[in-house]
Amino acid sequence: MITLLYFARLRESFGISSEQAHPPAHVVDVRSLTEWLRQRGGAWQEELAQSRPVRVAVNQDMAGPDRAVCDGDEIAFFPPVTGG
Amino acid sequence: MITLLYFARLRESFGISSEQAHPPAHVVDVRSLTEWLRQRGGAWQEELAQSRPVRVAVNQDMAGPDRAVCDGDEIAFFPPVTGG
Amino acid sequence: MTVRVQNEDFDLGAEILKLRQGNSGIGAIASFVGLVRDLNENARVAEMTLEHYPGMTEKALAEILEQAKQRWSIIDALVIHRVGSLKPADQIVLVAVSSAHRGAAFAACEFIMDYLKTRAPFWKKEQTEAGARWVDAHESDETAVQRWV
Amino acid sequence: MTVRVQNEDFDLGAEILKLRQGNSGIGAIASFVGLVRDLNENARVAEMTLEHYPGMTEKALAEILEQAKQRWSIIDALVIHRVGSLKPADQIVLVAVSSAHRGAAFAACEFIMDYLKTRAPFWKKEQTEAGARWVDAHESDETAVQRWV
Repeated sequence: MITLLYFARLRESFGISSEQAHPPAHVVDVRSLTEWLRQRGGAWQEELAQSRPVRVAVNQDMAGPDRAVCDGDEIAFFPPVTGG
Repeated sequence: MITLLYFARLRESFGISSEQAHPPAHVVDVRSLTEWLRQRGGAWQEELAQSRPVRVAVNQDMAGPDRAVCDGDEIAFFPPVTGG
Repeated sequence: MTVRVQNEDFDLGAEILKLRQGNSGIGAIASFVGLVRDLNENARVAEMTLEHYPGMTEKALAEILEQAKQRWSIIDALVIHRVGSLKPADQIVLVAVSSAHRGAAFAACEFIMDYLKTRAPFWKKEQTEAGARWVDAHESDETAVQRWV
Repeated sequence: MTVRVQNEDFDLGAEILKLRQGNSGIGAIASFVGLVRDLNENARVAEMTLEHYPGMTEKALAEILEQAKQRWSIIDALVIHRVGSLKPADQIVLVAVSSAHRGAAFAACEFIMDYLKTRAPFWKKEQTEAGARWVDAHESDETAVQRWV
């Protein structure tokens, strides 16, 4: 089981801020996790489209597509940051 | 007649902070004024030696050796500044 | 080194005084305050909401301060960033750096702001006459951070 | 644009508040405070006296602010510089710049400090254990100002 968090526009588009998910065994990294979520269709397909500049953090560290995803991880999806 | 002002180390070395001076006719610019003052000897010769980094302002603007000196001018001599 | 993420406003004078206190080796304090502008991308902004990622935000900011400390000879550094609902002219962020000499304080303060803008998980949503909109990230902020790499 | 040369201390928070007031187009305020260090060139400093050239100092500072305004898109700028007798940890100088975006505020603030350090007629005299001494100008300050030329 992994924890998924969504922030800002993604949180609004998906209508949820967090969920507990049980991805299938072929989900081993950020790339395959994103692809799996995209297959939900609708807002997921749209917001996680490869053309969209979505950022991912694994256990509160910024992560690239090759970053491994393990059981128990906290994985956040969000748009490029705009603080300051 | 011109007004001469001295600041910081120069003020202390000369023992005066200002004076009204009547330089001879050959004093026409900052260079010749400095040379004329240097001829007073003692602290004047020492502090205004060419090796010393003395700064000059004419009428409150920084001035180079070629800057003209005219009757009525306010001319200040001081070390490189150290504020801030 | 202090990081705070809070709803409440902050008092610049009091924060800088705390940063100065008890260290008379400090010769320089550079600080930056970011404020809500009433106009952004040609739209009047009535209100702004700042969202963040609790936990990761504090961690990211602490790492940015740590990097600044490794790169420059600084004495202390502080970041306060507000979240929640803000109005035009409200303070958003304070970054302050103390050091012996001014060069390090200026550089570290600007470095921290550039990294904060592109690496700390905050998101702004504006209320304008045309409705609510999420603020887009600026290409210029990514350009600014690249000069430190 | 404000220039003040004064014996009295200044209140950073109050000054920045004044700079911000009445303009919600301000998105950024960069500021710098210079303080008396208790140690300078390996000698303990007990007291410092700041001398200036009345009239020329204010003129030189106003010109530096004017140059900053011409070079960057800034909204307002402020310099307060103290003179007279100061002790370690006392505030010496405040430079603050307001602008819409942070890049201009940071650059103008650092520019003003670099020019002030090398162009504004102030002189520091320190009281140390070894007696009184006039502070020598630093080569590094001249180097710093050259990058803006």
